[in-house]
Amino acid sequence: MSAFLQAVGYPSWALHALTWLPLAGIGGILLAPRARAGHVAFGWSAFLLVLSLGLWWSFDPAGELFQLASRAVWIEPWGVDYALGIDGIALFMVLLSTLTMPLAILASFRYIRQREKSFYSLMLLLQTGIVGVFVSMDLLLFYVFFELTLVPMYFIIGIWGGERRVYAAIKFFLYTAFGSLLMLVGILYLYARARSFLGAPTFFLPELLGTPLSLTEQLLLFGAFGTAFAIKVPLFPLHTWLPDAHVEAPTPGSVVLAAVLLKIGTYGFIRFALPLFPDAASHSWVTGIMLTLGVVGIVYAAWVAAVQPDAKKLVAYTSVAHMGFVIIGIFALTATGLQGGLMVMISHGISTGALFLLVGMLYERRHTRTISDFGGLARVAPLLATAFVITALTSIGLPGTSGFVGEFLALLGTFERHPGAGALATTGVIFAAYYMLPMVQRILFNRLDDPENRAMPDLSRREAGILAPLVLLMILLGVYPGPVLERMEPAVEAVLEHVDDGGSALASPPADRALRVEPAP
Amino acid sequence: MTASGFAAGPAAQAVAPGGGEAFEPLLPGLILLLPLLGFAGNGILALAAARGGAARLRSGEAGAGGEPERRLVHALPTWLGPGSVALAFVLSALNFARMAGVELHDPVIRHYWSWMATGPFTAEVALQLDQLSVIMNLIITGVGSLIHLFSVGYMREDPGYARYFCYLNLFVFFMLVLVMGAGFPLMFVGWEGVGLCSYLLIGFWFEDREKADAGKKAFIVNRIGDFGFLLGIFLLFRHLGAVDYVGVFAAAPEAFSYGDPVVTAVALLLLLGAIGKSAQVPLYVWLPDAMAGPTPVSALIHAATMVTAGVYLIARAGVLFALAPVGSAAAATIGAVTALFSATIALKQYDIKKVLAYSTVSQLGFMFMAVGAGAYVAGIFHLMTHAFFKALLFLGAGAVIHSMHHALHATHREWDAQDMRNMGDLRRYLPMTWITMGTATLAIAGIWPFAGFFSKDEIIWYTGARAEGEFAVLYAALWAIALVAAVLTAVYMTRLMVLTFHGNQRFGESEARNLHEEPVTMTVPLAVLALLAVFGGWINVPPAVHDSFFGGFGLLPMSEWLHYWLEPVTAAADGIRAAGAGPYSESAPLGGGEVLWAAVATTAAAAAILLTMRALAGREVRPADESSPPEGGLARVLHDKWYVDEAYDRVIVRPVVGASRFAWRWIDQFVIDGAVDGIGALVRGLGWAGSLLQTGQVTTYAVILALGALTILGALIL
Amino acid sequence: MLTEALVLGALLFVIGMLGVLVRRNAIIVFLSIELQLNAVNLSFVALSRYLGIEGQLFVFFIMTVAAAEAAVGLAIIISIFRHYESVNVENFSLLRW
Amino acid sequence: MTEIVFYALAAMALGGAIGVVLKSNPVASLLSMVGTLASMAGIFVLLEAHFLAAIQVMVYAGAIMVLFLFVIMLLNLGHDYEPDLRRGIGQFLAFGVVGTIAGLLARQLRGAEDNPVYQFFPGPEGMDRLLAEEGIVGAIARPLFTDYVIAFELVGLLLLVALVGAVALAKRRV
Repeated sequence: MSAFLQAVGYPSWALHALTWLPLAGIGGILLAPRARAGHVAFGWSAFLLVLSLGLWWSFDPAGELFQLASRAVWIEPWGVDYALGIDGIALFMVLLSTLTMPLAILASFRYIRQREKSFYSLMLLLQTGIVGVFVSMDLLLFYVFFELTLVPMYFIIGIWGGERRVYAAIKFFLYTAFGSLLMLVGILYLYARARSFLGAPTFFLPELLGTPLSLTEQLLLFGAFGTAFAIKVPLFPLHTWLPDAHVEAPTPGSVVLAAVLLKIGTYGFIRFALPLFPDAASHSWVTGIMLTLGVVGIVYAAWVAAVQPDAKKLVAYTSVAHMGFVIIGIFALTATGLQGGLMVMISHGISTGALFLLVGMLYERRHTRTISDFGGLARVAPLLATAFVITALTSIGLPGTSGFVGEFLALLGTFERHPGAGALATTGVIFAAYYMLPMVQRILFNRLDDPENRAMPDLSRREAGILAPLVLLMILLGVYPGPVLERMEPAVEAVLEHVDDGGSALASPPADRALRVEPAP
Repeated sequence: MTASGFAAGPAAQAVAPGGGEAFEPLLPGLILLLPLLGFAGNGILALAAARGGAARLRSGEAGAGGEPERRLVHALPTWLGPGSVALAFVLSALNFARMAGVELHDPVIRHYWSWMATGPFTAEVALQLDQLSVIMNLIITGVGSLIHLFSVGYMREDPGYARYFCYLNLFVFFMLVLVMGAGFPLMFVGWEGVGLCSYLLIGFWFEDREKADAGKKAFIVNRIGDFGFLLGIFLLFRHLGAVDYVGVFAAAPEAFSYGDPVVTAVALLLLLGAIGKSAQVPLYVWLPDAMAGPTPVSALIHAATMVTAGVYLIARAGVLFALAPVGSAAAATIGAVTALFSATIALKQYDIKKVLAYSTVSQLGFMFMAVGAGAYVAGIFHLMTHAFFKALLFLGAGAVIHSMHHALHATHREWDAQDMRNMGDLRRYLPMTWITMGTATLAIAGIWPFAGFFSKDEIIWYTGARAEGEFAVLYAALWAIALVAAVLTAVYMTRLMVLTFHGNQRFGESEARNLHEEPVTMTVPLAVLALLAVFGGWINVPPAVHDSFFGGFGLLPMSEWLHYWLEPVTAAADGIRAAGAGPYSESAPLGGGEVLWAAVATTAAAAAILLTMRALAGREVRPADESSPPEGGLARVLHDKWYVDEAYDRVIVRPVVGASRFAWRWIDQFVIDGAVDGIGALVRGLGWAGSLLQTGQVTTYAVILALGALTILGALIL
Repeated sequence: MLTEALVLGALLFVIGMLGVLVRRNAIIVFLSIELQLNAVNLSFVALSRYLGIEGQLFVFFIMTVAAAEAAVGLAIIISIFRHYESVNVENFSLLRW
Repeated sequence: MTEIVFYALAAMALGGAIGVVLKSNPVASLLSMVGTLASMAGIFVLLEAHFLAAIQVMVYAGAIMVLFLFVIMLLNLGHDYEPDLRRGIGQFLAFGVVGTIAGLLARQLRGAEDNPVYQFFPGPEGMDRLLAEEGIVGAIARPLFTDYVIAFELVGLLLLVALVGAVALAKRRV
């Protein structure tokens, strides 16, 4: 397989294609008849998924840290590069995005009944933005893509959303924009410092890594970057945009938001905030605050989730809890914790995406998301119930599902260094059952007494086709996560190594031995 | 489990010392795979059946209908469900025979694949075959097969027949993972997996809200225990860098001194896990509710196997508990308290399954006492005999309920088929059930020569034998509690038998005509288990007892076999305990040897049985709808289960729910969102203030412009 | 004479500004603006004595712009007058939202 | 002599300007404005800007002011004698601001000729030479049609657009 990929030159064009080809699909959508817009979009994104699968083989787990890398000048006088590349972390984020997108599009066929062309165009635009975020190796390029993801999502929520869509869309936009502007300031400051240090302007991440910064500067810059990412994650107490955005967004919007967009925040921490400001990241204040917020988020969000009357809002709050696990895994600054955090990211993408899909399917059938309107669905919709139960169990981290692998490793890694935080976070295991099982019971179990529920159809073939790959992945990653962990490990080690010797990194600019990139071909 | 995955690691080749032949496990993976395949097959059938049912439901056909399909969906699970477990039993037995044929000191480990490996942490998917896991395998698959067989009859009429076997097979799979996994993480997989199956099976009739609630409660309470288990694993890894049994047990004695606080913490955390799974005080509350599931499920999961996982955990981690005397003492104390506490509740319950449930909790308490006293073999021994007689009791109760249900159903009487006040004199209608349950009652009461006599006696003895050295007073008190609890066991079991099978007949003649003995698929398991309940105890008789009257003065085929069999597993823990806490004393706290106290215990139990029969014999019992709960006093408190559920609801559940609501309404919506929206409002307010300047009058703008010009000019010039 | 011319220009400018600020008649306001433009023209011309011919060129351009502005502005005033029957700027408050 | 003429013209211009602001009759204001423009044309002559002086009279005082006059008459505002000076705090503020600006400007403009920056420019002598060489019109026309031809064309376009715009705006809706 990898020989074949090599023969067609896959490594040299794959990332560019995955980033920009979604835009080509927009052309197709605009040309297609209105009723076919969804099919075109699905076909195109499915094609991109197939295309992205090649990354799995062309990424050599034992090879260079950043692979499939390329670098070209974009804006010369400012030192902005068009630099793409993936490591073991970005690899899975890209795959998660390309997997989520066709499923989300497939799930919108029944839901989106107006302005289809605009909707699917925005979805593909979103895909460009997301993939771009994960493959960018230039800070400014990253920022551009980071902002690019914001716009389509804003419109998706604002146009196709529920009743309070405008409020939710604006809240989402302002929250995120506030953070990203702080980050922009941080980027420019870092750029100025790097420029005076290197004598040449650059936004290229590996070159910026060696910039010497005082601890105060690092803490401030970390604060700027961290706020942007923490909002995106979202980290307690910056999370309140999420429930609103999720509840109002159309199903595909929620799916993409939960499965991929939230990951940008945690990915940003790992890719930028940690390596760029190692002393700040390992500063006891920072880790203390982040661990505290993560733990509080886990418990708090679980509690709040448990009393939600709206199923979608409940799932939204569980996202906050899950991302809390990611945060503590990251800021434990252990290999186990970081890999666990990454596994939680992947698993959360799959399971929460699936939960949103399921809630969306329920909504399409009954036009309500209020949990108490359902009951006894396991009798009329056994397939849906099975998928729901498996997904819910993955979400609460039952062993044998991907959720467990992530949570276990994240908690273990946290406990290794911070037993107190680890122990408190582990209570999340209890509270996960506390929020998820009542919902499962009240939707699927109990008496089937509502005639409308009695007439509810089971999963259609299309819906089963959407859920099947996700359910399979949940089990597969739970039983055999080895290949994923193995590919992540070098990248994780590199990040940690960089954080650990933050002091010595100052002495060896600009090319860092840990994050090194092949020169552009 | 791919072919390449079967490559055995170096540790797998355990060569018996002295060049003896090595133990070569026979397809251990297949033991697990068989129930898993059964699960998959039954799962597909269950989904097909459920979809058919759903389609009929939607189209409005309330009736059963679709007979041919029904038959197919029935026939396959009947073979697939019990068959897969029976085959697994055969394989386990073959492995047992192989192991028995060689001298094996070190566990044999089969590595399949690396499950989680990050940085310094590795968790392998590997199976450990040693004496303990093999004997647990035999119990699980053996009792499991019988209960599967029983279920064929019991669940025949249920529309969810295939789903039932699907869950049950999955349970057996996870239970086997639990006992065969070669490390704590894999045990945790089984641990939570069986919890899941328990959840699904308790809520099997999920349309009944109470049953679904019971399943949920079981899962959540279990998760509290799992929290402790997880932290125990984390702590082990933090200090030992290993989580597989071989690594942990090799490193622990070196890393921890006797009584080291870390190992004490580990032991207490693992104990928390065990408490949750094995329904000990204070986390026992889920088990009585778990009786909402089908009765064979109660027999298999909530009596014979899953709930004993806690005992297995402590026995397995014996090295750690031996290093932590406080942890052991805590386990023993909790066990004793539980044994007595739930026995008192069982005295006043009328639901036949509730009595058995509290009895199970109580017996599990005995097992905890055993492993807490360091008598791991005694704990496993009681686990095994308990699996026999308690499974038998539950299946018997199932047969009773099944018959009563049919009888009441046939006469359309709205009575509770599980309430013993509605039964009475059933021995005339269900003789086979009566005999087998009677056997089990004698066994659980500890009457010689039934299995329970030997296992319970050993527990009481070892608890008493710890009443020297560390925690002497504590163990002496526990010993006394154990004796009392043993007597109470005899009392409540006799009460159950009398209310159910003897006394006046409370149901009418029309019901009586509809009562018949169960089909052979249900009676055969009863008979087999009855035999085991009689003779199962003979495999572990201490020499002193063996040579006394109780062993027929050495003539009966009794031996100390189990003790020797498990010795390779428990030797390390025993050694540590002996070195730290000293050897067991030779006499009970009040003096006297093992034989004497065995005689005392069995005599007391027999006396309790006779006295209880006597006390209940003349009493006229009224049916449930004509009787009221006890007026007050201790009887009322026991009937209402010491109000523990109510207290938990008041102290834990409601505050948590209240706090959740507070967090949502006040913190989330008011404080945080209020701040966010407040910032928005502030900006809007500033904008409004600014808009006051905007009069719409061109002149005003011109004045402002002029002022601006003036400002700039002034700045430039001055 | 440069100083005198510039001072004159400044005075004319502020008088024009005064007109803009104190008159209500839109046409007079407009006329005052023309006055201000002329004041600036005067400064340009005066300075072009010293700084070169470009000053005068600029005045030329200003005049054309003023002519265009007068044409369009007066047209606007006419259409406003048709609507409001008034050229009093205090009556125009469409700029207020 | 030049000074006397300049001060006379300046006085006329100022008087006209004050008239523009203070006359309540628009027609009177307009005529004052014409006077101011004419005086300024005179000052342009004194400043050796003959071409602009001519343009000032023809285009400004002639064409544009006539346009204003037409509009005033078209709207029949000529009889509007009521004073429309703004009263109260607005007026006070306006006079204050304007006065301050005037003061500031006057203070700044003292001794403008002595600014050393002029040594880098042609100066009056250079300008006289240029005018002598190129002629009054030529001095302006040459740069206008060479260096600034694009601006010139654009201004032409602007006039065209203004023309069309004025017609479109003022035309009665049919």
